[in-house]
Amino acid sequence: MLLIPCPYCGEREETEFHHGGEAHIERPQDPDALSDAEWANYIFMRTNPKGLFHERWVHAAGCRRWFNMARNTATNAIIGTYKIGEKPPKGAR
Amino acid sequence: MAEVEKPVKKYSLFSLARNALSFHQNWEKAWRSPEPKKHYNAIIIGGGGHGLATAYYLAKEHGLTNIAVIEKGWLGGGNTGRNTTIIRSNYLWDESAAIYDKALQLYEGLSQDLNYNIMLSQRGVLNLAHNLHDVRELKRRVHAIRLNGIDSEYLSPAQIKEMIPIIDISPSIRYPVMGASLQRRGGVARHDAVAWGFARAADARGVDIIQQCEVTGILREGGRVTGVETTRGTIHAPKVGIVTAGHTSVLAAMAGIRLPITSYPLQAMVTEPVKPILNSVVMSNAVHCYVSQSDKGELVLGAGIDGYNSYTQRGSLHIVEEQLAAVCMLFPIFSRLRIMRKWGGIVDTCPDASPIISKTPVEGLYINGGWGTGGFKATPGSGWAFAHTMARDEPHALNAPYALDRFTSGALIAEHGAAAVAH
Amino acid sequence: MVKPFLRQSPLAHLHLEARRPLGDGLPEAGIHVAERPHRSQIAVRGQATDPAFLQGIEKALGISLPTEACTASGKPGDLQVLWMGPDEWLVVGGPDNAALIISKLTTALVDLQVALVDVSESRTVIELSGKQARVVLDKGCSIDLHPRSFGPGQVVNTLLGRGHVLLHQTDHEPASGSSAYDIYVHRSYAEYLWSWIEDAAREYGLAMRS
Amino acid sequence: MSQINRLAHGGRIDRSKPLHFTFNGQAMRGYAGDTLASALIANGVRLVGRSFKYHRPRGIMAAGAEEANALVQLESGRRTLANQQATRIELYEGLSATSINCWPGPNFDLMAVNSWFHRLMPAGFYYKTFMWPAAAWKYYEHFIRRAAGLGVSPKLPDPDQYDQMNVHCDVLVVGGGAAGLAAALAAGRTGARVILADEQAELGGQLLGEQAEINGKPASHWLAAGESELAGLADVTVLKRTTVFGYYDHNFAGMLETRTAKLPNGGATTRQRLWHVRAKRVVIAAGALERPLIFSDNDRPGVMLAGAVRTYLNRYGVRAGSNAVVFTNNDDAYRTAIALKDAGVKGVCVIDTRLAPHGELPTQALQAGIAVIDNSTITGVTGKRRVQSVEVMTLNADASGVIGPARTFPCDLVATSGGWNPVIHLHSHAGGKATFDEARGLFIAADTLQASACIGAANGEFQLNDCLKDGFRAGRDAAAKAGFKKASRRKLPTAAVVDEAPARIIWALPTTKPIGQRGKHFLDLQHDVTVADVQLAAREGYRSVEHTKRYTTLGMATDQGKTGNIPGMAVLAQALGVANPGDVGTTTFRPPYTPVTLGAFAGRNVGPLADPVRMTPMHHWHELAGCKWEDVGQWKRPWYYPKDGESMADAVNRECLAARNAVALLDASTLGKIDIQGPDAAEFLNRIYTNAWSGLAIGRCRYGLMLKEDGMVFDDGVTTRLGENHFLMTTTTGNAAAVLGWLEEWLQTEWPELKVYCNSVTEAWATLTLCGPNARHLLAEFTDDMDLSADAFPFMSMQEGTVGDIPARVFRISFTGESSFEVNVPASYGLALWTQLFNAGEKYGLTPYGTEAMHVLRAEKGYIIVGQETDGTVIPQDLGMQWILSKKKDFLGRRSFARPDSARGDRKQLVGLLTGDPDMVLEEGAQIVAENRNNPPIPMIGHVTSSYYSANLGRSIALALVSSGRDRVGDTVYIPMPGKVISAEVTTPVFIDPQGERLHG
Repeated sequence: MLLIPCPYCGEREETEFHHGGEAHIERPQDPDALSDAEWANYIFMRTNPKGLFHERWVHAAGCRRWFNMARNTATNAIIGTYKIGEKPPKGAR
Repeated sequence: MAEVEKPVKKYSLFSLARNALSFHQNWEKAWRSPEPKKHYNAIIIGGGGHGLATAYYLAKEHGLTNIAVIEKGWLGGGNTGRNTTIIRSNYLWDESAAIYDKALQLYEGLSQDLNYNIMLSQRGVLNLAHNLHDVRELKRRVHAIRLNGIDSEYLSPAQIKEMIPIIDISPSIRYPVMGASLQRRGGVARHDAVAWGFARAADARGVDIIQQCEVTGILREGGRVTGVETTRGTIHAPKVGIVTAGHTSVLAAMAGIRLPITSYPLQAMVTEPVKPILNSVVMSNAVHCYVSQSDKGELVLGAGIDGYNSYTQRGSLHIVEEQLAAVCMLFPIFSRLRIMRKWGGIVDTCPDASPIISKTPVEGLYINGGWGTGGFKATPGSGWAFAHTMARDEPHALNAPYALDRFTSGALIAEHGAAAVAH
Repeated sequence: MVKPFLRQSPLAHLHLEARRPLGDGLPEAGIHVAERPHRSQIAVRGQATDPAFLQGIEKALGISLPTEACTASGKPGDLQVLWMGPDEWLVVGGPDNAALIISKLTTALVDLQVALVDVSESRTVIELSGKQARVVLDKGCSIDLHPRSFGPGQVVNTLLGRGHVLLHQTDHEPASGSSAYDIYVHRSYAEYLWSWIEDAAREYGLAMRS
Repeated sequence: MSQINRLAHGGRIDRSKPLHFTFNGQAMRGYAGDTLASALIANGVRLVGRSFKYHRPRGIMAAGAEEANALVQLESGRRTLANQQATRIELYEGLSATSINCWPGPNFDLMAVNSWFHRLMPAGFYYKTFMWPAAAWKYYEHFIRRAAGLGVSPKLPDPDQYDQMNVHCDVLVVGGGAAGLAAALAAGRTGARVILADEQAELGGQLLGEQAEINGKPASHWLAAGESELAGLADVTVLKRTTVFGYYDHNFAGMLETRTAKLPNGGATTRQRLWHVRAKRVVIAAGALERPLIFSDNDRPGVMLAGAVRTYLNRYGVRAGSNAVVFTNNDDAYRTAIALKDAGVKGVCVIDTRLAPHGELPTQALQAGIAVIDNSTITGVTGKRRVQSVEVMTLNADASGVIGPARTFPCDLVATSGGWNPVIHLHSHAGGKATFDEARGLFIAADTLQASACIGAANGEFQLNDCLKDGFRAGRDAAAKAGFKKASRRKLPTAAVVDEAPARIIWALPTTKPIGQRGKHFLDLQHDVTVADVQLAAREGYRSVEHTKRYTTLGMATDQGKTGNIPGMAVLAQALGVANPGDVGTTTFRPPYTPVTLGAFAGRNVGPLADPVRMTPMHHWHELAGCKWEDVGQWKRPWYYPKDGESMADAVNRECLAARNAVALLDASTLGKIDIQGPDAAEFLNRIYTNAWSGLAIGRCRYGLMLKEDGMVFDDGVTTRLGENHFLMTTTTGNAAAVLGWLEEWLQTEWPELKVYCNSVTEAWATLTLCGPNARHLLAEFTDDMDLSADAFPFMSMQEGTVGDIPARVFRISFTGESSFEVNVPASYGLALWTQLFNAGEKYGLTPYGTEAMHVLRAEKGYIIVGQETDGTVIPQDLGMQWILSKKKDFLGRRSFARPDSARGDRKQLVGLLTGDPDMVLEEGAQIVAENRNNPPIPMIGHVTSSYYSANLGRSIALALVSSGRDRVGDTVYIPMPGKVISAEVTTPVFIDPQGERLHG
């Protein structure tokens, strides 16, 4: 049962959030310029590390904001959360 | 091909009786604990059911016996030993039906093949429908499965009640039971026995099963694999198969390969044992409830996956609570039974909820993973097809559709394809 | 003009005000409950970092915009602004005021990039109060509602039971331990929430308040 | 039966409150404060049940949660409970319990024949047999299954309710023994919010069973004072009968509180309450569990844990035997010997595995006249249904065997102690590690991932004085870390320190023959797992603890191996020649610590509250009209409205005919509605939808299709431009939340530069869809400020005005292909308008219609339903919807069309199907083949997505996805069903009004 620090609302129970997968995946500016493999890389391929992971969450039952979180997937320890567009906190890069 | 046949101490009623006389002092080891050699013809990373089955069929079907299974913990200690032991082949798409039914057919003769009783119990698997959308999708599956030559029936609520008198089919419950598919050949098997049986039979054919040995690197030279680095030294081999459910991405990353796989916690649990009360496997995707009763009398229950990547083998309590509320809805009398133990596994899931059984861009490196919640039931079929792929360096027709490049071409095998209900 | 008698709140058919208290044998009800329907509610979206936006709101409503997360400004029973998110607020007023509030806001926020949406009809309000009000909420809400962490003027979007609510604490009497909350619930979930409260509150005694 | 073993005085029971109960039908008496176990012992009951595998006679061996043997079926009928530990059942008036897993009874059990064949049934024997012939397995299995289980599941519905509670605290203290109570006091005094949870009915833990003193007075004084102080602290909550059963990530704990322990008939309260606790710090003071010594035939009724024997004497005033032998490897059990002697038990002597024990307690025992037989072990136990005597021999030099002569001690009680194991289960649940302390033979909590600490006996501190010190320190420390640093000047309590000599750890005690060849050394008493079984597993190569546990089933019974696991692990290590048992694999304890009912996990999410029922403003009208409901997500939607005597087909046909020939009304309030505002709103829609939006005129509506990035159809709906920068989007009912989430995700994470705000207004509006040729006439009666003529109010446009004096937005959009007005009014007026329409509508033939008729009507027009014609594998081209794909702009999912699979020629395409027999309605989901045969396997070319009887057409129609379907129009395809094959012609998917004349009319 994660206790997630929403950057807007503070610590809330996991049940208020939805996970949005790996963070920092940008939509290609010009999809037509991509090969099929590069497009597949964008839509399907994900880093799935055991350890430090940057992921997106949305505070679905709270403020409805998306944000990023750095978490250790081997322990579930949360290193920190940060707003969309911000850089990961120190110790989570 | 010359098979290296080691003498096997066969299990039999006679051997049991004879050993009883000597107070069971003279049983042979089920498998050896060899030191790793410097070189093998093939290495399987991962000593779970799929890895051991791969090794067994490599030896049995392809005569490849100078091979090693490398396991970082204890054989069968991963998802093989953590699942709800359900076996079925009632899948929608032709590609899925083919490989899962291959697995079921192998299961049906596995105890004799391995000389190890895996306690296959073909007591029937029911998948419940709770709304009109479910009914439509379930019938679609029932028909597709039947036309693929696999046993499959549709049951009305009254027929369900006849099979399972303790289920509540009243229309007034929150999500009433509106129908079910039934695969009579489906059922459960003793999960540990599957791993142990394959291990013992593979060992008997000369396979080295090396436990407590963690792979730390995958060696490559000029685009092809040459072996692995392990906590017990470097081991060379021209062929390496990654069969590490839960950790497929971690191992693939060692070879520079990125996969469409995400690892999630999946929880399961058992209750205290009670006298027989449920004689079929009941599954409901709509309300996330999987339940059967084991030969010891425990109810074995499975939950849905947790919603975030994790390798902790611990899920969250609310997932279990939701699932047990669903169980109490369908089986109100179970509210007073008690959960005795619950645990978590790590499941690798692909976007189309189908596995990857494939060659990779690295020559000689093969991947078998991404089984999601469906791995146990596929174990022998998966190992059989993967052995073929590793031995011949080309997929069998059974696993050709499960190639990694399907994510580039778009030819997914969308087992969870059904979209949300919408009107 | 609209005939007000045509108007039906989501819980009107239950006639809560006419119900007998629950909890036989308890000396007093630990919980009092009532539906407060038809409050004017306007979703306001805008940039809290824009001084013109803040000033415009204050000018239009006479109360400031709460920029601190999970807080409310204004006075319960009067005009209030509830924080919903970093760029989202809910302006709450008495019944049938929405058009007036929107027109004031529109005038004050002209030329700003904002969105005003009348959502008065989306939610009804269940008012929950009494010595055991907090405990009943604890049965289905994971927010720490202890007076040290939560108090009058605080407001959260969260889950209660299996439904989503906007929970606004309006009062707390330290001496008696009694608290009061406005629970904003989407109208389609209102009957579920009522049944949930009725079930959870039974052991403490539940009385209806008119 | 009289209470022959009840002492004349002493104990914490209330002798003024006698209670009556029955065990296996026999009437007995006990006192308030008894457990069923203490009352049974008081009444002289020894034999309580039978073991799982061999059906050996078993008695009570412990006094708490570690009890493995004494399981009973409690009560019968509606409130029966299986497998209840007699040691944890608080006695109440009228209690009725019976033995389990034995027939006809525990004294004579037919299944005890199993024990005759025990040599054929070593660990894992079933893996080695029952395989021949293959076909016979299912008969063997039938027999095996019949032997399954212990108690009996309830068969009647549960009359009780279960409850849940969420709480937050600064410090959660697990366990109310000396250390836990001290920690709670220390933390509570700082002003921190503290929860103290203890599984028993009284605080005190092990102290309740001891004669210990604190500050020179009986410990009960300190307990009472501490409890009363805690009660006076406003922010301290003490929960008794509450087990912290699981410890999860980020300091979340699950606790189970039993609320009706003494109320067999429930009462007004809930039976159990499951607590969710989020704590800043967790102090684990869960105590320690005594482990038995493992000797030959150590399972006989009358062989008990020494600490339990003491607890029965001190706490319950019962003696567990009249002639006792204490068998130990440590000093602690001497307390039991002394207590037994004090209680007048005869012949008390101590068998000690150590040479010349010399600590304070052995010295006291000797002074009390208790014989001590040192350097010895019990080599055998006589008496099947109760202990009659033990055989004792001297250990050889390395304790691997015994040397004669054997001495026999008659006795009816053997109190054994192999030392105590810290309860580190919770620490382990949350990912904490453990290290093995070889000298003491126990696991100690090591690294934790959580903000927690194990203290007191749970941390291997067995001296009361140390537990008190540790408790106060840990409580203060935890509070300080949670931000509460207030110092307390109170003097800390102390207890006398008793010097205890080290134990002598011998895991499996030898007998005169090799282990396994004389009697049985039981490790797991419930599952009948012996030392020989573990040794066999090791011999066969099952080398890890996990393998051994699974192969032998050690520790997998309802007691979860509380007494047997550690000795079992040590025996395995010895068998493998591993010096440190910690090296054969760490033990991972898993929740729950003690079993938890399914009902408690479910809480109040059962029955009508299992999941919210979402209701539209007109819900109760539909209900009164007798509609049948369809569940769509959490919504209830009217499915159809049968009149008296009508079948579903009758009703649906009538509704469909009304919609095309008169006027019909649908409650469409469940459709998702999203208000989209901002200068970039049109650009945003351009990216989200496949078609272009910039040019849409104000007041006009457009149909849109939304894809995921893989090109698959995700949702559809009509969006209306309300103003230059203002749109109203509608979504499917089931996807309303998902679509809003999708919009926000793209806006917030990928396109934050777009100035757009999205707000859900689904619940703000009631949507009443009038459909049919009379719709305009009916609506005209209700509005005087809107021109409803086709010219002034064309298809795909919107007007604002009043309907029935209610402000309304009216959309001329249609999902039926019929002239249609979608009237949106503020939700709280929905019922009024709906009712008024029916008051006025009879003359026009107004008929309510439900989702089924809606589906038929739209299928007649070939309109898709997302989730029915699509399944996550369908691209717009498959649906024949190329026309909606803009070529001038990018949109989500577009790039995926260029992938080889999307460009494949044989993709499944949407077509119509007309069966040869017009009355034959195909089954939705039926599979389609090209050949007229029915002998699987047959290659499938598609499936039926929608299928209905169309009353308007007087025949059946169907929609299907068929491989290269558009090329097959005119062809015959086949639908094989069990027992028959149905033929059908492939057609275009539009069956009515292909030109759309009705729509625009």
